[in-house]
Amino acid sequence: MTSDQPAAARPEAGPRMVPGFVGQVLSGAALLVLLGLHMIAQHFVVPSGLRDFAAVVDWLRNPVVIVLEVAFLVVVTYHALLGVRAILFDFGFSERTEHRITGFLAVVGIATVAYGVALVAAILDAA
Amino acid sequence: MTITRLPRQPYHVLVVGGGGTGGALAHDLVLRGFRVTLVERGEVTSGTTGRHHGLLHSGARYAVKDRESAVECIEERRILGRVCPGTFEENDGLFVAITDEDVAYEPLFFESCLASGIPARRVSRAEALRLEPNLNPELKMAVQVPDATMDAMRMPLRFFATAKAGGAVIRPWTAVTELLVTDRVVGGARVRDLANGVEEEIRADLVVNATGPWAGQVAVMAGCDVPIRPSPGVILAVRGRWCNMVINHLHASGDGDIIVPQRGLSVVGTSSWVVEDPDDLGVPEDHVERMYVEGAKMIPAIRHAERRAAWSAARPLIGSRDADSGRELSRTFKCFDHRETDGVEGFVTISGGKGTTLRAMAETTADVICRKMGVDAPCQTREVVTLPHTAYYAA
Amino acid sequence: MASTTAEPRRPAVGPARRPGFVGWFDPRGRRLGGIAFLVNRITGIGLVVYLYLHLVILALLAQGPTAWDTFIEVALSPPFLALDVILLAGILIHGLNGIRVGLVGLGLVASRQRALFVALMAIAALVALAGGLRIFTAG
Amino acid sequence: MTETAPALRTTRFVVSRRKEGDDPGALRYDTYDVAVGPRTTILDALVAIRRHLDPGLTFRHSCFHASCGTCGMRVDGREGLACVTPVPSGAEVVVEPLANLPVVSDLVVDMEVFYEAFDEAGRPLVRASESVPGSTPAEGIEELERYEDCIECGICLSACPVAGSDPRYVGPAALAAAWRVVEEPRGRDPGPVVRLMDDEQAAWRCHLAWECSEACPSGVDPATAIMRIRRSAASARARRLFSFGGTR
Repeated sequence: MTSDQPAAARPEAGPRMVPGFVGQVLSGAALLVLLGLHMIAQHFVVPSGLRDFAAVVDWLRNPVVIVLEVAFLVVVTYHALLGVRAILFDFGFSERTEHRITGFLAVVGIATVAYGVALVAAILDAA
Repeated sequence: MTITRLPRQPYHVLVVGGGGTGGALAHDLVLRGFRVTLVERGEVTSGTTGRHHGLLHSGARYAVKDRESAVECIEERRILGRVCPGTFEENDGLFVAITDEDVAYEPLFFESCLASGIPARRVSRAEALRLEPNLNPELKMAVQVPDATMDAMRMPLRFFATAKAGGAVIRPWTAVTELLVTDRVVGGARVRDLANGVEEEIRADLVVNATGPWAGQVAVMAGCDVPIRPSPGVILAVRGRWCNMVINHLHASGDGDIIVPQRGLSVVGTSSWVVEDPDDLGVPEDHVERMYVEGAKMIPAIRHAERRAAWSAARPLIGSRDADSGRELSRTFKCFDHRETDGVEGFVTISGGKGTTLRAMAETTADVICRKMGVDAPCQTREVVTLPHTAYYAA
Repeated sequence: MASTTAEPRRPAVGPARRPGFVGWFDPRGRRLGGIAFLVNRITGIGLVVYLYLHLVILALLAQGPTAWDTFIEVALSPPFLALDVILLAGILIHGLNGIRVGLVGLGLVASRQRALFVALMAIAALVALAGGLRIFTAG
Repeated sequence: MTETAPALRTTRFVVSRRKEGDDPGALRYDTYDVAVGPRTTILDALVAIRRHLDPGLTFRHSCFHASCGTCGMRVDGREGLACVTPVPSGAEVVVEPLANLPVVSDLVVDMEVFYEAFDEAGRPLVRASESVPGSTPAEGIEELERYEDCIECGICLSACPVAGSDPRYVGPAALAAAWRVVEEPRGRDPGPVVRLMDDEQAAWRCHLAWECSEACPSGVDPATAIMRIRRSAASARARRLFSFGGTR
């Protein structure tokens, strides 16, 4: 969005970005489901909540669980970093700095997901 | 409408007082080519102008006793409607006759309206109640006139905005500490910028005293005398819009005989007394109570409506110092050239009048100024459409 | 009437809020919705920090059974469980308030935000209490 | 004429005296002891201070009845119109200028930013009157009246935590005015106004703190208006999304 220009000079609506807020609400809604599944799957199925190594690895061999966990990681990272972005943007940085922040957070997000996927592989490998 | 570009005048006029009159005068003088500076000790319209009850007069209120004011009002009401589009609620006014005495007064009132050029229409009791269901059901009859509701601050702000855009320097928070008088000639003023405490002299070819009820105090600074009687009135605002038209009590004028709807409020006014000092008016509670009682005669629900605010405003009435209530004084205005009244050159006072006649007051004053300066520039404020009030602050 | 000019000092409420972080973090003069906004941000920041802590700790899994099972023992100690309760409360507050923000913020429920907030926070409190009890008793 | 109220008490006013160009965090307060009665408002007290104690104290005021919106300020940290805010019962009261607008002097703020946003939204409308023959009042005038009630005081902007963080946000009053244009366009096409407000720095910047609606002294509800702009904008987006190749 080119908000540096006076409003009247802003271009008429072409294809517009989805506002961060909508992304936040949609990912938040998805999280309500995914976090629920994650909590149930990882912590509530056994009485103690947390599980020993063997149980975790056993659980992770189920491909459905892997898909769910990776999906959860993607959405939670997106939601978290979008939130961080919203907070940072409230500092009123310049447009240019804001673009940089967005770029930086995108890199962080991709790295986070990559780390998660690598971790799953490493865990299965270690077992 | 085309604005005629008048030649720039070499004269600088200092207007003291940022009320409606000062704003309209700055606007008028700028259009006539003068260089204008206006100083006001507070925010613009913070004196009498802003405390106005918000009625754009049709003039009907003055038709019987003060024909001059009535004619001024109806003419100005039409002009302001043109030059301040979108500023007024075109809601009309209703004069309601409640007692037999009021009914007996009605023919004189109605004929006087017509004679003053105010289009009045007789309205039956049934129709009045249909137009305004909250009216006192005891009412006998009513007369509809072209009153309107205005915003006591935003209407004058349009004149300030337009003057500013035309190059006038508007300086709020600037108090005049003394007038610069040499050999009975006023050549400017010494002012203090209240925001930073800096004092300076503003030189001018002419100083206009447009300070409303304070005009007497300012005139004294130049050794002049202005017969001003500050006459305060109490006004009450209650929550709720109890009428859509301006409701007036059809009788010879008295306390609490008008209800002006303003957005979500109903404004009941006013009382009248006279004071020496227009600061420190106070709000006598018995006057507030009278507004409730008198207002309820027209709209009974007013009696128990929630009080939002009550305040006092000082009218600048011109007249003898013997006046004791202010009601007997005319609502018309007067421009004093102090060369004629006090033998002081370079100093003019405009006072009296009312919100509705601010433009006319400015025109008269600017005419006097042009005559004094030997400038031949016609008034254009009857036609030039003013900028929206937002332009004053939006720069 | 008398006047005194006092030493400059900080009154109860202080100067206008500063821009940026300090500004919105300042709870003075805030009403219910403003508190909701503040709480949502604080829990949000907390959850981001937790997310990355969680991911780092999970790396222990890649080091094999010993490292992980040692950690699990620590994690089941009462102080650690107390942190879990705080985490649960944070998730509930942020998640349930998020429902309010989503519904109201898209204009689906335009004006019932106050009632929604109170109701959802009541639910959050109840669930956090029940969850807290379960965390401690199930261990 | 004097106050008729007999029971006067003394309240200490702690008044912000920051000037243009001072550090926004600067703590500069003067104190004044004022005799107040049960009906005394903050504005009455400030007028008395200026009259009797300190002619140099600057503040904005005009109408004295919550109609002009000039005397918005913060009293003990909460925004309000000085003219209808009674002096609190405590021994001391702190009076400060509105937040999120540049201070000119003492309690005076510069309203330029506020009015510029307002102009963007489309000018506020004056109420149409229904009782005059020939006028055409809008459907549901009671609902619409809320937005006409805006007195442009800037209190919503001062109360808004987002405006506090980022001056680029157009702010609650302008958004409410924009929605007002949509609700009663009076022959204008409201589309451009919605598109203008469907922006990261406009309707979507709001974080739902609802402080604007809570603080409004005139019963306008900007927050709900903002949510209605969002709904309108979101459904327009959704329609575009689900009508591939259709005309926009």
